[in-house]
Order: sequence, then C-alpha cells, then structure tokens
Amino acid sequence: MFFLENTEIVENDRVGDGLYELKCRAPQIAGKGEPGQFVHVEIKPHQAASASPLLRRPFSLYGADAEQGVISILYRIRGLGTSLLKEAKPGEYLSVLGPLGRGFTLSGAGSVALLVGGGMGIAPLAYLADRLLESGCEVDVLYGAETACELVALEKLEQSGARCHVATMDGSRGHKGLVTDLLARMPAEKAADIIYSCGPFEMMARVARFSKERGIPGEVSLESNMACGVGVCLGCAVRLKAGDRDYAKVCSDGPVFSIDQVEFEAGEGGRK
Amino acid sequence: MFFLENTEIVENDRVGDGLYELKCRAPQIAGKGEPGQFVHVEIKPHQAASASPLLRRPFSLYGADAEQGVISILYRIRGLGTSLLKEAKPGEYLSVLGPLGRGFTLSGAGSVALLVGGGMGIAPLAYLADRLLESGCEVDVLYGAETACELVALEKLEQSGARCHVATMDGSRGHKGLVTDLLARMPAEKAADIIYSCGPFEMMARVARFSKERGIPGEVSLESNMACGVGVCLGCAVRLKAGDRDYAKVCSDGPVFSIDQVEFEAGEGGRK
Amino acid sequence: MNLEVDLGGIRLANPVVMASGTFGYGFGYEGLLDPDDVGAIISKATTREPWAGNPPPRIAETPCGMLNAIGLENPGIEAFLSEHLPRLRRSGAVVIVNIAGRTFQEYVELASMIETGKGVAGIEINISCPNVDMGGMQLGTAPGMVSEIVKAVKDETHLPVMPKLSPNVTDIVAIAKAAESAGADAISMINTLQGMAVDIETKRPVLGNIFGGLSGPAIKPIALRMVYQVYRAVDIPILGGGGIMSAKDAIEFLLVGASAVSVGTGTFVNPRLAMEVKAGIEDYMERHGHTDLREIIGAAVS
Amino acid sequence: MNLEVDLGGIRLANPVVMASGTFGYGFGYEGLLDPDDVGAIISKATTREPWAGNPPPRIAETPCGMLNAIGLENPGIEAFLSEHLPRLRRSGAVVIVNIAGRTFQEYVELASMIETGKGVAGIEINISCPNVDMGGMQLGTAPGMVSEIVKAVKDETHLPVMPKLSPNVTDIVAIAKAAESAGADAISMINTLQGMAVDIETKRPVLGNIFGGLSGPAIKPIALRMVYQVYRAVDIPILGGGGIMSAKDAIEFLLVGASAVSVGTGTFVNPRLAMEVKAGIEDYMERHGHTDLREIIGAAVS
Ligand SMILES: Cc1cc2nc3c(=O)[nH]c(=O)nc-3n(C[C@H](O)[C@H](O)[C@H](O)COP(=O)(O)OP(=O)(O)OC[C@H]3O[C@@H](n4cnc5c(N)ncnc54)[C@H](O)[C@@H]3O)c2cc1C
Ligand SMILES: Cc1cc2nc3c(=O)[nH]c(=O)nc-3n(C[C@H](O)[C@H](O)[C@H](O)COP(=O)(O)OP(=O)(O)OC[C@H]3O[C@@H](n4cnc5c(N)ncnc54)[C@H](O)[C@@H]3O)c2cc1C
Ligand SMILES: Cc1cc2nc3c(=O)[nH]c(=O)nc-3n(C[C@H](O)[C@H](O)[C@H](O)COP(=O)(O)O)c2cc1C
Ligand SMILES: Cc1cc2nc3c(=O)[nH]c(=O)nc-3n(C[C@H](O)[C@H](O)[C@H](O)COP(=O)(O)O)c2cc1C
Ligand code: FES
Ligand code: FES
Repeated sequence: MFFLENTEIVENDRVGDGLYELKCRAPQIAGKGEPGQFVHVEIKPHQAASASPLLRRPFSLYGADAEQGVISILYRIRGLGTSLLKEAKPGEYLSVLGPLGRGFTLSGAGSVALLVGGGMGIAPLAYLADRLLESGCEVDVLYGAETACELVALEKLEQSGARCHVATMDGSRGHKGLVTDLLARMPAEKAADIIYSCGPFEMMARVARFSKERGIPGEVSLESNMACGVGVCLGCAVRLKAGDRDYAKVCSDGPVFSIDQVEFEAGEGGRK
Repeated sequence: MFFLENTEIVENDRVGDGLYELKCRAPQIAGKGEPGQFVHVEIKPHQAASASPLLRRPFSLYGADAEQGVISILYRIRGLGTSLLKEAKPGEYLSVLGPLGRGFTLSGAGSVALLVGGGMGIAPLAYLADRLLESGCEVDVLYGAETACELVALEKLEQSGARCHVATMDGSRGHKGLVTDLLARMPAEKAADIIYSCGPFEMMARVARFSKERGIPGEVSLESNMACGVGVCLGCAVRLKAGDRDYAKVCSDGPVFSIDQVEFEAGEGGRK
Repeated sequence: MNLEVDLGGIRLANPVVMASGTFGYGFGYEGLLDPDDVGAIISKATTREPWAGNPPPRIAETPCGMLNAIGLENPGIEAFLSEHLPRLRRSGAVVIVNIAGRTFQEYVELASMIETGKGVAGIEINISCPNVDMGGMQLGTAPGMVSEIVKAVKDETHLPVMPKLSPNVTDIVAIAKAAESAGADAISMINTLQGMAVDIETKRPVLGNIFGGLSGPAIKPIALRMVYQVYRAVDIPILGGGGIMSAKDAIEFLLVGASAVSVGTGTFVNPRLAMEVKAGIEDYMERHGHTDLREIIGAAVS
Repeated sequence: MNLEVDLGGIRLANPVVMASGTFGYGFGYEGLLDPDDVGAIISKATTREPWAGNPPPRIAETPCGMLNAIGLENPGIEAFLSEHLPRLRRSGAVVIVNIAGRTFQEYVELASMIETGKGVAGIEINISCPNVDMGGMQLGTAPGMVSEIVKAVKDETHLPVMPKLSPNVTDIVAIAKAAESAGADAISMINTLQGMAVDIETKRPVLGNIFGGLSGPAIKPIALRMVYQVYRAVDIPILGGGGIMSAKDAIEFLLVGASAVSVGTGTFVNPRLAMEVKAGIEDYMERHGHTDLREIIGAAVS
C-alpha cells in the first residue's frame, strides 16, 4: 500500500558539503513508512512541464513523523535531479510516491542491533535506529564517512540514544580508515543479535563476511537504477547470487534483503 | 556586433496578469542595444544542466540603460520557457546574447513619429519612444490591449513624454475596439512623418494599409520561431512578399523591416 | 461526449491504453490507477517459456528519455494465463496480450494458447523486440517477415491481431502496409528506438546489455511522424504512442491519425497519467466543440 | 597533450568540428567563436544551383530537441566558392564542404568544382537530406545508392571524402560498410532523425514542410548507439555527433569510437560550446592520465 502525495516542502537545508535534508508534509506516507522503505520523488523545477529530469528519484526514508505528518530524506548532490532538488524552497510542492519497497525487519525488544552505514547509507539506518530504540532495543551504530563534516546524521543518532562508533577516511574524527575496521573491535561473543547495513558495496561485503563468521543474521539495503519504483517495469533487477537464474527487483523485493540472500564475494559485477 | 553576457538579474516583477518585466545587468548589451533589436535568453532553471527548454528565447529590448549597464525586457507567459523565466530571482544569473538584429531607423529631430503597438508589441516601441523623444522628435503612440490592466507600458510611455492614445477591446480604458480604429482619427494631413508598428499580424496589416494610403513611410517588427538568432541556421525565414523566391531572416535581416517590404494583404499564411 | 473507439475489433470505452511493459500485469499501481478505468491494458510481453531477462543495469536516464534493456523478462505464457490473466479479468479491464517469440513456431503456439484462454480482447504481436534475432535479420524490420508472422498468428486465432511496429526501420510505411495486407486488424506504434548510454568515468556502456530501447518525450516527434505517415497509407486503426506525458501529447497523436493512444514511460513519472490524459481529451473536445472522438482522429493529416 | 586527429586525411588540430548547417559559413558568431580555433568547420549544405528552402515555420522545439526543415536553403556552389570560401580561408580555418544534390550528376559536378577551388580540406557528402528524392527512394537509405555516390565523388576529387549518414535506416552498419568499400575516407554521423510536431489548437503540423529533422540531446542515445555499431564494423575514422551539449557528451562519442566530434544544435544554445568542449576534453584526459586523444577513442567498445 502506497500513496501519491503532493507534498509541501517544510525544510530543505544544507547539512554538509553537498548534503541536504529535506522535510515535507506527506501525512499518508508518514503514517505508513517503515525504516528501509523509500520514496520516489518527482523533480520538476517550479512544477513546470519540463521533462528533464524525466524519471522520479528514489530516496530512503530518513525519518517519518506520523503525528506531524512529515517525512524527511537525506541526500547527496549527484547529478541533475539532486542539483535541482536542492533548489526547491519551503512552500513549494513535490510529488512523492511512497512508502515503497520492503523495509528492515525490526528486531524484538531487548535485542542488540548493530547498524553499519557509510555515506548516504546512514539515512535508512538513522531512521531504523530511532524505531529500534523506541521499541526497546540496544543499538550500536558504526558510522563511516570520508571526513568528519560528512557525519551529518551523528547528532541525530546520538540524541536518539544509539551508541555511535565513528570512522573517517581522513581521521578527522574517530577511527582513521574504513568503518568496517571497527567490526574487528566488536566483542568476540555476542557482538549483536542482528546486523543491519547500508552503504557502498565493498562495505556491505565486509559486513556480510562478518555476519557469516560470527553467525549473526542481518539485512542489507541495495540500490539500483529505477524507473517505476513499484515493481512493474523490471528495470531495477539485481542478481542476488552469481549462480541465480532469476533476478530480484530492488524496488519491490527489496531494497532490504536478508544478508545471506546476497552474494557479495563475486564483486558487484559478478552478480550481473 | 553582439555579446554573450552572463547577466545578474536585478528585477523580475509581475507587472500585470501573466506579464513580467525583467531587468538584468548586461553592460555590453546595454551600451549597444538599439530599439527594435532583441536579446536571446537562455532559460535554465537554477543554471542546471537541463536541456529542457532547449533553445534560447528571443525578446525585444524594452529598455537599455547604458549608464547603469542594465537592460530590460517585457514578456508574457506563453509556454515552458516563459513559465520558468518568471521564477528566476534577482541575484540569479541568465545567459543573454545580444543585441541582435536590425532595429528601427531613428527619425531625425523635429519629426513626428506615430507608433502603433498591440500586446507585447509595445515592448520595442516603448524603448523606441524613449529614444525618439530624447533626440527631439514628437511621438504619438497608439496603444492597444485586451483590457486596461494589460496596458503595462502606459505609465512609462506617458512619463517619457509621448502622447498616448489608448484602445482596449473591452473598453475598460480609452477607445473600445481595435487600436487601429484610432488611425482614422489621425489628422488627414501630415498625421506623422514616419510610422513604427509592432504587434499582431492583423494589426500591422491595417497599419501598412494606412501607411500606404497616407503615403507615410514606416517600419514593422516581425516575429518568427528562432534557433540561433544570429543568422546562421536559416530557421527564422519569412517570405516578405507572396511572390518572392527568397526568404528573409527575421533575426538578422530583421526583425525590423520597412513597411513596404512586407506584403500583408495575402494574410499571414499567404506569404509562406 | 463519445470517447469510445473500435481498435480493429477491440472495443475501448476510452482511447487511453497502458503500453506493454510499463504497467506490469495491471496491479502495480493499485489504489492509484484502476485497471478497468483505462481503455485497455496491454500486458508485459509474454513468451512461450519463462525468460530471465538481461543483466543489470537495465535502466538509464537520457535527456527527456530513458533507455531500458529489460530483455523481455517474464514468467512465460502458462503462468500468465493461469496467474495474471484471471486476476486482470476479474478487475473488468480490457486485456490485450503482448506476445514475443524467437521463432515462428513460438508465435503460433502463443496465439493458439491465448485463443483458448478466456477473456482476452486482442493480441499485440511484439515484432519489434530489440534483442531477439530471427534468421540473422532483426525481427520486424523487413516487410516480408512481418507479413508472415501476422498471417501465421491470424491463422491461429479469432482474436483481433495488432502488430507493434519497430521504429528502427528505413520505411515504416512499407512495414505497416505489409501488416495490413497480411490481415492485421490494427497497428500499434511505436516501440522504442535503439540507443545506448556511456559512463565516461568507467569508460563503459551504462546498460548491462550495452544497447537498450529509448522511450519517453525525446522520441515523440519521431513517433508522431511515423503515425502520420502510416495513417495516410493504411485503412486499419492505429494505436499511437511514444513519449506521451500529457493530454496535449495524446491529442497530437489523435490528430495525426491514431484512434487510440498508449501511455508508457509517462506512468512511471505520473502514475495517474492515463486518467489525466482521458480527462484532458474530454476538456479539449469540449473546448473545440467536438462530441465524438472520431472528429479529431487524423484531423491534422492532409 | 595531443588533441590532433586525422579524419581520413583531414588533419584537425583538435577534434571539435562545427556541424553543417549550424555555423553558417563561419562568421555568424564572430567575436564569440573564431573559425580557426575549432578543429574544422563544415559549411552549410551547398547545392549546384541556389535553393530557396522550405516555407516557414522552419523550426519547432521538442522535448530536449528541435526540429528543423530548412530545406537546404543556400546560394549555390558558385556563390559559395567565390564569396564564402575565400573569407573562411583567410581566417585560417580547416574547411570541409558539405554538398547535396538531387541527382548523381549534381554530386559529380559539385565535387569537381570544389576540387579546383582552393583551400578545402575535405568534402562531406550529404546523402541524408530528408526532403530530396532520388529514383523514388529516399537518398542515403540504401547501401547500393550510397556506394555509387561515394564512388562517383571519389572519382572526381583528390580530396578526402566523408559521407554523412542518415539515421533513418534499418541497418546503419550496412550503409557504413558500403561507404567504406566504395572508398570513403571517413564517415560522418549522424544527421537528423525525421520527425514532426503538431499544434493542437490549429490542428495543423507546426512546420511548413510538415516533417523536419530532429536534433539535439534527445537523439544522443541513438547517435551513440550507431557510432558504436559502425566503429565495430569499419576501419575508417568516424566524425560522431548528435546532441552534444557538453564535453561530457563529446567524450561519450569518443569512447564509442568517434575520432572527432561535431557540435551542431548545441552552438545555438551556447555559442562558445565548441571551445568549452575542447577544454573539457583536455581536462578529462588529464584527470584520467591520457596524453593522446587516441587513447580514449573507442575505449568503451568491446
Ligand atoms: C532504494 C534507494 C534508496 C536511496 N536512498 C538514497 C538516500 O537516502 N540518499 C541519497 O542521497 N541517495 C539515495 N539513493 C540514490 C539516489 O537515488 C541517487 O543519488 C539519485 O537518484 C541521483 O539522481 P541525480 O539526478 O542527482 O543523478 P544522475 O546521475 O543525474 O541520475 C541519472 C539517473 O541515474 C539514476 N541514479 C543515479 N545514481 C543512482 C543510484 N545510486 N541509485 C539509483 N539510481 C541512481 C537516477 O535515478 C537517474 O535516473 C537511493 C537509491 C535507491 C535505489
Ligand atoms: C524578435 C522577437 C522579439 C520578441 N519580443 C518579445 C517580447 O518583447 N515580449 C514577449 O513576451 N515576447 C516576445 N517575443 C515572443 C517570445 O519569443 C515567445 O513568446 C517566447 O519564445 C515563448 O517561449 P515559451 O517557451 O514560453 O513558449 P513555447 O510555446 O513553449 O515555446 C516553444 C518554442 O516556440 C518558440 N516560440 C513560441 N512563440 C514564439 C513567438 N511568438 N516568436 C518566436 N518564437 C516563439 C519558442 O522560442 C520556443 O522555441 C519575441 C519574438 C521574437 C522573434
Ligand atoms: C521498461 C519498459 C518495458 C517495456 N516492455 C515492453 C514489452 O514488454 N513489450 C512491448 O511491446 N513494448 C515494451 N515497451 C515499449 C512500450 O510499450 C512503448 O511502446 C514505448 O516505451 C514507447 O512509449 P512511451 O514513450 O510512452 O514509453 C517497454 C518500454 C519500457 C520503458
Ligand atoms: C538548423 C539545422 C540545419 C542543418 N543543416 C544541415 C545541412 O545543411 N547539411 C547537413 O549535412 N546537416 C545539417 N544539419 C544537421 C547537423 O549538421 C547535425 O548533423 C545534426 O543536427 C545532429 O547534430 P546536433 O544534435 O549536434 O545538432 C542541420 C541541423 C540543424 C539543426
Ligand atoms: S523500478 Fe520498476 S520494477 Fe523496480
Ligand atoms: S534564427 Fe537562425 S538564422 Fe535566424
């Protein structure tokens, strides 16, 4: 069940270098959207009939406040769509389709969840952390970025009560190096009951290895170019395992998949 | 001689229903632009790399202040390009090519000029009136519109010292009916030394008839779809007379043509 | 206002049809667009056996267009008839089945299986699948081949048959005429134009399949031209589309001779597009004083 | 950094070429783009006798593209050689002359007249003019016809000869191969795709000529695909273009096998585009550690 809402922009602020957070009034989506689900956003400068950019752009829910009827996304400027999106002003309207896809399976109260995110991968995890904490889980977040000022979700995560462990490639904050280096520092026994991860392919591959070694189940969120976002066009296909005959649809079978459904070892190309 | 200037928008205000006036800092164009010449404006929302709208849009100079280095255009919302142009904010930049084309021939000091304009056709005429008055001509303007609130250049014209005679289709101001009805009211002898006209085809056709009957020379400004605006693509061709083998280029042979160069009697299609 | 049209024996309550491959099996947009509100639904191309489709990436955006290289991923005709068709029928939708084959024989088998299945209004023959070879030549690009396939399918079914033409040809009119002579009841056009995209950073084609089919507003001028040309040359009705994003676009197709219009890529952008197109056509007809859709079909063709 | 390329015997200091019909005779953008800064200038199509061109409107904008139906308006070869060519030569530009004919004989005459004219670097044969008929079939769409024209022109001149291919064909590779076998020194591609636009208020085609040629970003995916296919099939160099609006677009064409790139519609939007494309190619090569343009030509073709 999803909705097409013409949403009013409440906020669209620069939160870091090339990073923006957008909030808009989408009561139906806010009431339904689960962590790991995404919204498909139409980007039309000034709502004009321009067909460029043509397709909607998918963004993970970074937050959904059912009471306020407001959802948020966290996005990085990549190309035409995001460059134009950042210019949209509060008071303007955006057509948003969502919530779409299969989100994370929330683990039960009392369990310990380990969230590993890099770059924009933190967006769905930050929302997930919120919900896990609300429902009484303990949450460790391993959060990686190029440099300290890209750790734009850190404050939100810390405020919500998650234990944050930071890595930056330039060492400007936390561990200097890969966020997955931090995995080795996790207690050998019962590092967590469940792992959730979203971010660059190589990062998730390492998380998957860790999950297997430690025997901790987990979930990852994948990306893929999308057209429809709702499962009709078959454009977002990924082969989960190198040997698979069939493809999975990131938009409707995912974007969240069980970590052992996905084969990372063959490399990103290997699964094609 | 023309320029490509990246101009800062100084003003972009609604001046009537679907009517806007844009001023931008284009010192080189402002220093050179003559009445009847036009500028070719690139419309890129937020300067993004969107190819829609693709082509530049031509607009007559409505004013050019060489001292301030500012030019202005008066435009009506038509389609995609003008809808997006109206959203451009002061401080943003527009790429403007100009001044282009052949403008009006300014008549000498002491002569009496009759300007007949309808709709957006008033834009080049208002600038022309300014320059004629500066150089010591007397100026009568016959100014037509659908309704009073579309007479957006009237104040500017009156302030500059032109004698304005107004016609509106709904009679909300001045004569009720066509602006060309006012031609009949012009003194039978020496109504003017020269006539200048810009506006709908039918209006110019009547002005041309008047010019012929009275033996007063004149000039008209034509429109045509344009690509390059500088004479290289041959896209803006018009056949001036029904019998002509060759076409004239509105962008570089015009947009201003001598009134007797153009055959209006065969109708707009007749010249094709 | 009469929006009904007869598309070669397929009766449509309104002229707006969901293009094959862009509306799945009719339920992807549940809640936003009801299968029985549109003129007809053309199902995703169905083949004799299940097909896995092409390696990803399958989608790339281009200026005012998109490339797709789905590669006809589908569960095969048996699954379609047993799982998807019954559900679609229950919705009350008019269903046109799009079929694709690698061989003559496959088309024939598909047609006969659909004939016996119940509740299908017509067959759209996908003779324009960009990634399938037949006898060394690309399918659907030679009049003789199109004619043979249409004949074979017609022999096998009583349902209206509508070949879907590829625009990747020198002479679309020759192909349309061949289809008409072979007994086609209507013509569907256009399918996608073959194109590609390149990633300059990786120095590789963007699509896993290298080539893909271009759809969306970018191709509209080409589609309009082809419909115009074919309308002048054949007497059977045309289902026209390619880049329709608004009622205005759809009306352009009607004016150059399409009896009905197909909406594809536009639905991805605006899931409610088909209904807005229908409403916009009504507005236009009212504004121009028309009471029957037939008054505007082909009105711009001289 | 070496940006020089050899386009079938035409030496270009850099790979950016002004496409025929979009830069007039080289001086329309005086002050903004100097004729001798670009790799070469291809003059507007020239015919044996002066042509008046098509009735207006000749231009229509479409999504991310434009249609033109200029109809080869030009002053004829004699005026070109006596008036425009000398001026262009004085500027120091590399000049390629685009010729178009209605008959075989016209091509032959044009070629021989240019051979004797001085200062021309090569001939581009416009075999893809959308509005000219020859023997009932559209020119440039049949390999045999292309082959004959190329041969006839080659026989008449010592200058490098480069046919400009029409994309409105089923099999661009067959045409390119025919041109190569006939002795073409290089291949230019693509010309415009035939399209049309409709005004729903007047219910008439927008263009006076009804049909026009589609250019601009909309056609880039099709152009890239065709260059890729032809690069794999022929050994002569390719001048590639269609929708180039930036250095990135140009690099895409180089990667799929173009030795040089042509900028057309893009100049109307950004008169300085050619220079920006040149600079952007240099930046890209530096960033990717290339010192010679040849290192990237065809790099994305497998
Ligand atoms: C399920 C999902 C969730 C996502 N969540 C986020 C998020 O929370 N924050 C964020 O910044 N980004 C997220 N992305 C990536 C985001 O969709 C792209 O960055 C965005 O589409 C780029 O658009 P553009 O026009 O700026 O870039 P361009 O490169 O100009 O886009 C061109 C085309 O490629 C597609 N595209 C480009 N990059 C990607 C990509 N990585 N994934 C999918 N399609 C892509 C675009 O949708 C578009 O069709 C997510 C992607 C998916 C699939
Ligand atoms: C020399 C000249 C001077 C002009 N001066 C003015 C002026 O001062 N004020 C003003 O409001 N308008 C003026 N126009 C008309 C103005 O150019 C068009 O209204 C504008 O291009 C419409 O763009 P759009 O994207 O909003 O409309 P769309 O209809 O979306 O435009 C689509 C395409 O058609 C072209 N087009 C549409 N209408 C016209 C037209 N009337 N003339 C030329 N091309 C057109 C556009 O340039 C574009 O390529 C002038 C036109 C010319 C040729
Ligand atoms: C993702 C996608 C999948 C498609 N699948 C099919 C298909 O299975 N069979 C078919 O005949 N056409 C298929 N098409 C072509 C469309 O039905 C339509 O003819 C084409 O996209 C042009 O119309 P549009 O611009 O409105 O999308 C597909 C198009 C897209 C974009
Ligand atoms: C206005 C215009 C006029 C053209 N005239 C010619 C011509 O005379 N001869 C020719 O071979 N191509 C002509 N072309 C085609 C261009 O040279 C070019 O091949 C085509 O436009 C595709 O490139 P583009 O998208 O960069 O414009 C013309 C194109 C345009 C837009
Ligand atoms: S994006 Fe269309 S099926 Fe996933
Ligand atoms: S607009 Fe190009 S010649 Fe006039």
